[in-house]
Amino acid sequence: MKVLTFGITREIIGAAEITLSGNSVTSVEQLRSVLTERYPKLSQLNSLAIAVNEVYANDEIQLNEEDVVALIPPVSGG
Amino acid sequence: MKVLTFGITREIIGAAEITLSGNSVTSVEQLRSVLTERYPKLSQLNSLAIAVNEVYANDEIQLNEEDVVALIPPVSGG
Amino acid sequence: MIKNIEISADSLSLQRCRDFVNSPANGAEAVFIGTVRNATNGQAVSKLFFEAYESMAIKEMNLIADQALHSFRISKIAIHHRIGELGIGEIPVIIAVGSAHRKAAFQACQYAIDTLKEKVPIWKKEYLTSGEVWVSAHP
Amino acid sequence: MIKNIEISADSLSLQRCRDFVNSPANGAEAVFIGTVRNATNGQAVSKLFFEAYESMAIKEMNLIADQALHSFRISKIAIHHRIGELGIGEIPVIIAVGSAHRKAAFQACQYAIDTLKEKVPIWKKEYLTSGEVWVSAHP
Repeated sequence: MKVLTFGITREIIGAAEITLSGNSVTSVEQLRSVLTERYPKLSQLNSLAIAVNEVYANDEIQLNEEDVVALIPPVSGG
Repeated sequence: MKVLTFGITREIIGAAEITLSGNSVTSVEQLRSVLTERYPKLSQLNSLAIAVNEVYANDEIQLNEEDVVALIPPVSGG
Repeated sequence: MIKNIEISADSLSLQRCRDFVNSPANGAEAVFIGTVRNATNGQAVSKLFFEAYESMAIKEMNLIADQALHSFRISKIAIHHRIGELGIGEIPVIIAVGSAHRKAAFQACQYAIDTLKEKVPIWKKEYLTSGEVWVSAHP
Repeated sequence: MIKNIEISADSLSLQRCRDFVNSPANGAEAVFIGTVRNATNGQAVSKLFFEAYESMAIKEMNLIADQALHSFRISKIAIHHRIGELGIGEIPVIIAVGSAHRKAAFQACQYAIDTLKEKVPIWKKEYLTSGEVWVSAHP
């Protein structure tokens, strides 16, 4: 699945987009642990929300190969 | 003393300005009773404030011949 | 100058009020714009007429601005009021406030319009289909 | 149309936001204008950079507008946000609300800016003398 990065998560991960296999990552919770293991600096953020197909998602949400996931570090618009 | 009228008080009194003798009217309270006796419709208003020299005045305020008094019916600006 | 008070027979300018309160130290500006509604209590309004005790109204508007600057953490305030005849959609009043933070800007702007409507010697006559009425004059 | 949502790389227009919410049935318009401050926590700011997850941000801004229209007695709302690089005094956000009465206009305007700052996926990088910082990212 496609994982989009924004703001500081793009700087931590070093890419605007990465691709993960839907076989190994089947829930938002699992995605979180895979990412924070691979990029430990993500766990230093004030918060890290996950959007699935442009909607904020709870950890229990299941993921499919075709989902577009986005990492949402603390927002600061306005 | 000069008494300015505004809004509905101008229509009730029929003049933008009247002159009262400072000898007969020495306080705001007295001014009120003289005016409401002469123009009974003033007592039908929601409220009638009195300004003396462009400042809202209590009934106890004393009046002098050279004061500029204004009748302030309910305001409705904005 | 941190306050800008005007009563005018000409159209009010939103941009001019906003530009007055703009400052590099501000992060927030709150603006209130009053407009002439086409109805009041279910009756159609065709136009309004505003009259002011101008010299005293300017003093009272200055008091409101001073009080707002004193009570809230704001840096600048503009209060402009129009007089004369206004058609539907025209603007009788604009209040603009500039501040470092938004909460103070909103609070000061609301305080200013609430107090203006309560204290400033300006009167509004409504032209209804049933006749002319000085607003709030009678119970 | 009762809501107008935009994300733009060009300068925002106060007049355009205000004109959108104007209506003959309104008596009140409340406007919030965010501006780039020259300092944050006592440190000088030279400029800001705003990045958005644009498609989702538009959805979230629409949600805010729908919620404001549902929760308060307002008739129209415009929410415009800018992205890209902004200098001191420039405008990242404008929210305008039109309503019959002023209280609802102020409430809806505050609700919209508060919720925007909490929910909409837009990020701000500050350029300080000490370096660049993504705002609120770290404790």
